[in-house]
Amino acid sequence: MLHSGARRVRRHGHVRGELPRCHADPPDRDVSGTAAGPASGHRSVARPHGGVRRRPRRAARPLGAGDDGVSATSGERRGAGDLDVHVSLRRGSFALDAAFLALAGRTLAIAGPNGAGKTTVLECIAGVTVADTVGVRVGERVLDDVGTHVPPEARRVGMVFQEYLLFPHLTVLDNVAFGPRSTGAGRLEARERAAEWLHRFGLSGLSDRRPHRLSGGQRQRVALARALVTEPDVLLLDEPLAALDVEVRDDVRLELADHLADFGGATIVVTHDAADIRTLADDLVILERGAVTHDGPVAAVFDGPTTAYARRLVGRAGA
Amino acid sequence: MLHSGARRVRRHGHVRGELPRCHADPPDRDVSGTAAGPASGHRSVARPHGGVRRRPRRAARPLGAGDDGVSATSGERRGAGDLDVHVSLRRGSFALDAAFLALAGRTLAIAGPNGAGKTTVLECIAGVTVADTVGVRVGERVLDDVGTHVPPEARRVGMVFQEYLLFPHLTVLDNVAFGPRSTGAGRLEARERAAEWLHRFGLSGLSDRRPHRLSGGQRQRVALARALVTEPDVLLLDEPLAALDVEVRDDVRLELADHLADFGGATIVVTHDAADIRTLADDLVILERGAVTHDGPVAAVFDGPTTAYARRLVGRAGA
Amino acid sequence: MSSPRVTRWRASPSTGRTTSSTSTRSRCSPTRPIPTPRTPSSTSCSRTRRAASWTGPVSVPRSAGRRSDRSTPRLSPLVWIAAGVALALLVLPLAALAVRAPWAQLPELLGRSEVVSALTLSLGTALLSTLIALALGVPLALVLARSAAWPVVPRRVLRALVTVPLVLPPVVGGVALLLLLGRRGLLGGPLEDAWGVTIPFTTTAVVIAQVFVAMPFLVLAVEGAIRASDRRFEQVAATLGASRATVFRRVTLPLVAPGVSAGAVLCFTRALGEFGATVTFAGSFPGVTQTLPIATYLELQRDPQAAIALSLVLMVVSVVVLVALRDRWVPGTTA
Amino acid sequence: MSSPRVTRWRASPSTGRTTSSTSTRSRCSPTRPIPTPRTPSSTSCSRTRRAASWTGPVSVPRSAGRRSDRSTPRLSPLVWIAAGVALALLVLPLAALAVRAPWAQLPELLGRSEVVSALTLSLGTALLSTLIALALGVPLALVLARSAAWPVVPRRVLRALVTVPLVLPPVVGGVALLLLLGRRGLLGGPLEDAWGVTIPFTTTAVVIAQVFVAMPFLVLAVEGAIRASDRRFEQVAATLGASRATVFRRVTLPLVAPGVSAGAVLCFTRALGEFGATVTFAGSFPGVTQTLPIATYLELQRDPQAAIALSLVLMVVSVVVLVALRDRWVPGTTA
Amino acid sequence: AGGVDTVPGSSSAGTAAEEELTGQVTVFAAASLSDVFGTFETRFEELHPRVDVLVSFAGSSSLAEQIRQGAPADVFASADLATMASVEDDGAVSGSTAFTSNSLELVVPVGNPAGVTGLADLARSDLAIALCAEEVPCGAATVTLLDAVDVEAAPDTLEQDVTSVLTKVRLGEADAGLVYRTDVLAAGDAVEGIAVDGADDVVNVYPIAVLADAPNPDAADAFVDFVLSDEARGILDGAGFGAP
Ligand SMILES: Nc1ncnc2c1ncn2[C@@H]1O[C@H](COP(=O)(O)OP(=O)(O)OP(=O)(O)O)[C@@H](O)[C@H]1O
Ligand SMILES: Nc1ncnc2c1ncn2[C@@H]1O[C@H](COP(=O)(O)OP(=O)(O)OP(=O)(O)O)[C@@H](O)[C@H]1O
Ligand code: MOO
Ligand SMILES: [Mg+2]
Ligand SMILES: [Mg+2]
Repeated sequence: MLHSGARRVRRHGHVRGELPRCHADPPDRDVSGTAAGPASGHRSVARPHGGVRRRPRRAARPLGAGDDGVSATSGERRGAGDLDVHVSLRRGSFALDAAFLALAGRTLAIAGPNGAGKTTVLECIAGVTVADTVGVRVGERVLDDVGTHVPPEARRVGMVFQEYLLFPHLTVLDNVAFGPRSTGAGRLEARERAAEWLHRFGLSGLSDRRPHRLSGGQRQRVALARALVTEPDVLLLDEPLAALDVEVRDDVRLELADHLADFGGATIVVTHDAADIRTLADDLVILERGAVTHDGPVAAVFDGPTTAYARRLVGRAGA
Repeated sequence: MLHSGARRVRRHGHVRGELPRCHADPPDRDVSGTAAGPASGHRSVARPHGGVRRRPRRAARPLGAGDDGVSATSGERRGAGDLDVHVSLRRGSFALDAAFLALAGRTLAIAGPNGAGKTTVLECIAGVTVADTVGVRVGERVLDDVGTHVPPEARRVGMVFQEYLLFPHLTVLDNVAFGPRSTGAGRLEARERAAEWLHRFGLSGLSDRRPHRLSGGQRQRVALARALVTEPDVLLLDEPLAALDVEVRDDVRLELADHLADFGGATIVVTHDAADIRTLADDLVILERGAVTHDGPVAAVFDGPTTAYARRLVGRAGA
Repeated sequence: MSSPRVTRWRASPSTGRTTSSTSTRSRCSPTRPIPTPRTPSSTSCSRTRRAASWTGPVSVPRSAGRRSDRSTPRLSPLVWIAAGVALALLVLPLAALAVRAPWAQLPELLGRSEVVSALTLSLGTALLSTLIALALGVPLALVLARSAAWPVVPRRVLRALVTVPLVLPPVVGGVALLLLLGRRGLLGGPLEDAWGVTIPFTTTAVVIAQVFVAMPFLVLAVEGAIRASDRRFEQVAATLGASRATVFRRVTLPLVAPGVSAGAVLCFTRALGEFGATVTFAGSFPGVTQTLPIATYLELQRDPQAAIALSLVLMVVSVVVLVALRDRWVPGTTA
Repeated sequence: MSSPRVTRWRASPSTGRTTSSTSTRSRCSPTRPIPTPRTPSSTSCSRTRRAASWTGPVSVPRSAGRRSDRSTPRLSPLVWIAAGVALALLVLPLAALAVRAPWAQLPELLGRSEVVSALTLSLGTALLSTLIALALGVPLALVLARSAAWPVVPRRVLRALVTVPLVLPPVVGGVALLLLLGRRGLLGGPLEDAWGVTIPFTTTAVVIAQVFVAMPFLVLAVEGAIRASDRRFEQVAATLGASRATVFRRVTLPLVAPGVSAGAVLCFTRALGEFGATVTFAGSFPGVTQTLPIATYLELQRDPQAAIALSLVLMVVSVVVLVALRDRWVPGTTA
Repeated sequence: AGGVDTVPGSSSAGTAAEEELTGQVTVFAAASLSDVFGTFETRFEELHPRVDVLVSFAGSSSLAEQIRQGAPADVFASADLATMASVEDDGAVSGSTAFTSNSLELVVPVGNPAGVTGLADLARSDLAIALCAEEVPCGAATVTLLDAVDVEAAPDTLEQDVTSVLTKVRLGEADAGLVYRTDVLAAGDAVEGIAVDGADDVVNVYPIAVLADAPNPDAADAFVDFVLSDEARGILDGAGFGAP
């Protein structure tokens, strides 16, 4: 990594870059709150990458209970897939109180010290941690509020867990096919889709293995594939690249960036790696001791980090 | 990481650096095979760091069955703690055949793509994976050979597992105190030593927690503390910093380097991070598809990487 | 040092109101214009504004901490229905028994010395049997669970053999014990000749019969738990220098504690209710070998009402013992 | 591209022989001088040299692959001794029974139509009971295992209640069932009045009695397994969109398969050996309710040798059934 | 206890009616009767081919409890009067008939290793003695007998039924026991019986009755008649049962 890492990102910068990405889709969102085009389709066309494996994602899955299908009046779709989060809970001495917005079609990175609450926030969004003081919305769809709790299986929120949590009793292929199978796909179709993702992550040869016979990095990639194949509305990735080797990491990161470019929903990536943030994310939230200390576009943080942690993250501690 | 990462290492370079480390302990080893002083004591004095927490490690623990105690004729101790490894086994379609030497008092990094066999090698050294075709020696002590298999508990080989594997039924303190307790320390002494290590890694406040109530990075630090507190003859660290945040990572890396400087035995660190390699390691083995493709001092690899992976690792892929 | 930044962002909605599509800053900022102020939509990036649109989660009540820690149980209605039927099947007959029981007779019954001695004997032998079964059965379960490396046939046969005492009608089990340990038994004969020891008709025989009948329950339950547990923790313990005994005591056992606890409960209750093998192998003499189930059975012939009352005593005692002991056996796993 | 580097290092021992302490390169290189060539010390960094000093691990034999996959069982001698004693206690009585059994009588016995019908009835009802117990008991186990959120008292009492049928002398259990489901029972009365259905003395009654007596074993074993299992896998499954039923079927159950298997074996064998409750609640009509244990009991009055032979039949049949079924139930966990 | 009609053949069953007997007769019989009632079943079905006899054997008290709980039985044959009386008290039976009796005999293992000669040996504390428990019919008879001959027995175990006592003696665990003569006969060569004085004065009477709610009263009456017939008497005699 290190100076080498810098090179790599610069290389990526040539290929897909951060700035072009931020500028790349001007027509929707910002014109006004009411005049955006069909959100994902429009945006993904505008993205520089992802041409090869692009799929008609949104057409296949209506967005929310309230507004299914792409309506003719495109103005209706404004903010439909945006993820609005307010988490505020206590775990023993640890208090978490964070609120932020993750825009549809964009990737939000969450960084922060160990134990800051990043995983907890994701688990609240995924619905596996429940508290009355959690509010989660995707567009108009309320997933969590006082008295409301949509169970995880009905959220269409995909998550890659920090410890992977691959099903130990299923093969790699069946692990990845689990999501499609659960959401109604036939066995054959599910396996096909799973095989495709395994192929993308260079895991084709391992389809028939049980997870305990995989290496750490292989496991992590399977976990990633398992979450991506379900094509959720919101994607939560908890340190999805931490165990990957330098080569694979670059490849998977590209593959992921490619996929996220196509992806119409909101994505949150928790990472400790500045390269990940630069390559994958549009926006960055820094969480420290349960509170948001920074929230804004990635470039802004890298331009002017304000907290000690942020300075450390962007590498200006010594400067 | 990235350009920032490079800065960080350079900063570390000021503090402890790679070159000074390599030059720092000239008197022993190299003079001749027969004229080294009492290995660890001599060397650790010569090291620039670790003065604060240094402990009379070797004096407390005789090295091996063959040569216990520090003999008056210091020449006897030559190579006593060196770890000599030859692993050669098959796991389905994966074939591993690697041999290398990790010198006592030095840190060897193992890097390589996912699934190259790094974890497998460490598990063979720790004795939790058994095969007739594995040979492991620490000095004169044969741990593994044809017909010989010293069980893990008698090896005095400490290991940090890639998945941490903290005991779920014990508190953080008891997890760390487990090793000392098992090797004969009283409950109080064991807890004291455990508390000391928890303190070093900034985990004092979490002593009474069970592991499932920790964040990922906290877990990893506990796993590290648990392995270090046992003061083994050989230390194996499987991606020990992967889950740590940027700040803690630097701190723990320093703490670890500090400890390793004191440590008289051989240390092996598996990592995908070039910063880890530069900060922690003296020597580097690159393992690819089960074979050693590179073995030499760290500086040599960074000066002239020969394989595609090595170039990727040191960041010259684009150059 | 972090608060200024937060404050800055809190104040940002106004800057976010720009409609210029060329402003990179607003493009990348998560703040966006608010079209209709009172619609509870998620278009506002302002924390305060958003907090207001959420009815609940604004402050952190102290009491919420404990509740937030656990996730929903989320069992499907079908599970609840099946569980309800199962519970009804197990509990309603007992309720019927309790309804028809001669509660008035209870004090008199409990005052009888034979009843008291039978109860004492039952509890004592059942506890002893459970301890012995734990000491012997847990190792056996461990061996069975770790027999994966053995050839298939002996492994399966061994496992099946352990379950055989479960299938035998208890009386036949008692006969089998007599054939082995009785005065003319395969082992009992030499035993008496050599040391003059006879086992039948003693309290020892009661315990042996109970262990024979009840231990398989413990073994199978513990074996299942061990096979389901993760062996890697034992490897970690070994790398930390723990001897085999230490690994077993401090890692293997605690990790399968729920299984061991379940097995011990099965074993204890089965021993407490044991009748056929005991009466056949040990006989039934008040104070020595006549346990409460035997006394109950005998009473059933004379005074069924009294027998029902005795069973209730057995039930209540076992419930009390289980409620009192269980959570102590397994400190960590039951909350 | 990697081989040159390796070759370079392979050739390095000669460069490593330098005694100069100022050479940084040799300092940092893992090669060091070799003082006495034939000493099998580890001072040589040459791979070839080292390989020669190791007697074995030079090439990778094809057969080593499978062996290398597993780690040593490593059970302490104490464990083996205890397991041996436990096994002796369980198996030797059976051996004694087998030694004394009238094997010559077996063919004649197995030819008798009552024996055949009793055996068929026993196997059929025990299997059916096990299936019912699985369908009802596993959900109950799930509810009990997930009751951590409940108040302490109801939770403990509920758990203890489930174990009560284990403690009841089976005959009393049969009486309890009669009191509930008999024609004059709490539920049986209304049932007969309304639909003309009577349960006692039918094969249905046999199954009910067996479920009542055997299901608690299954519930406790499965509950132990569920409590020991990791709930997070279920959360993952939910985030992947799996419904509660799917999570249960494809995640929860497979993960606790060893426990369920153990519980089912316990349940099946207990049902197969059930006698007291069945004879009381269902009677003993040949072909309808007279199971093999009841036939054995009756034979014990008439011809004890024949009874022992019958028990052996029961034993052998159950061993065969278990050996045949077990590994099929749990495809993944038993090798 | 209820009145016991000791006059055999008092039931009125015309030969014409017997021809028309059909259906199923459910008989609850004490376990100690399993041998003879098995034979009865076969014989009765030969006499009445359109009748199906179902016999359920269990301990008398277990059967009595089943009857009290409304078991759909036609005939109940108990091993003692007290059990029958408890059923009569409940109204399930109105009047029963004694059809046979049984008396006790000393039983010792083959070869009589302890040299037992009479009831007085039951007082020897160096012997292992197995007796029936007082609560069960054979135990009640035992107490009466020992009282009558004034022997203070020193039992090592008080068994729940005759079979258990017999099992212990047969296997040599007990040096002596008191069981029914019929059981000694049935055990054949496996044990040795020793007839004792005064045993014939302490008999255990077996009553039989048609249940008040009998689903098939006609056939039930016919079965009871058969049990009280001379043919049945012969079968009972052959098994060692005594006169009622
Ligand atoms: N069940 C629990 N009870 C009490 N405290 C908990 C519990 N689970 C987590 N915590 C604490 O909550 C805090 C937040 O944990 P979380 O896992 O969200 O951190 P994180 O930001 O993901 O850290 P990391 O980078 O190490 O993964 C930590 O300090 C942790 O110790
Ligand atoms: N039990 C097993 N059976 C068969 N193959 C296995 C088994 N365990 C591991 N493997 C394979 O062996 C190879 C080496 O695995 P290992 O865990 O040593 O890799 P690693 O170098 O540690 O990788 P990572 O960087 O991902 O942790 C991998 O390709 C893996 O799939
Ligand atoms: O009815 Mo019994 O079997 O003689 O007690
Ligand atoms: Mg985390
Ligand atoms: Mg690894």
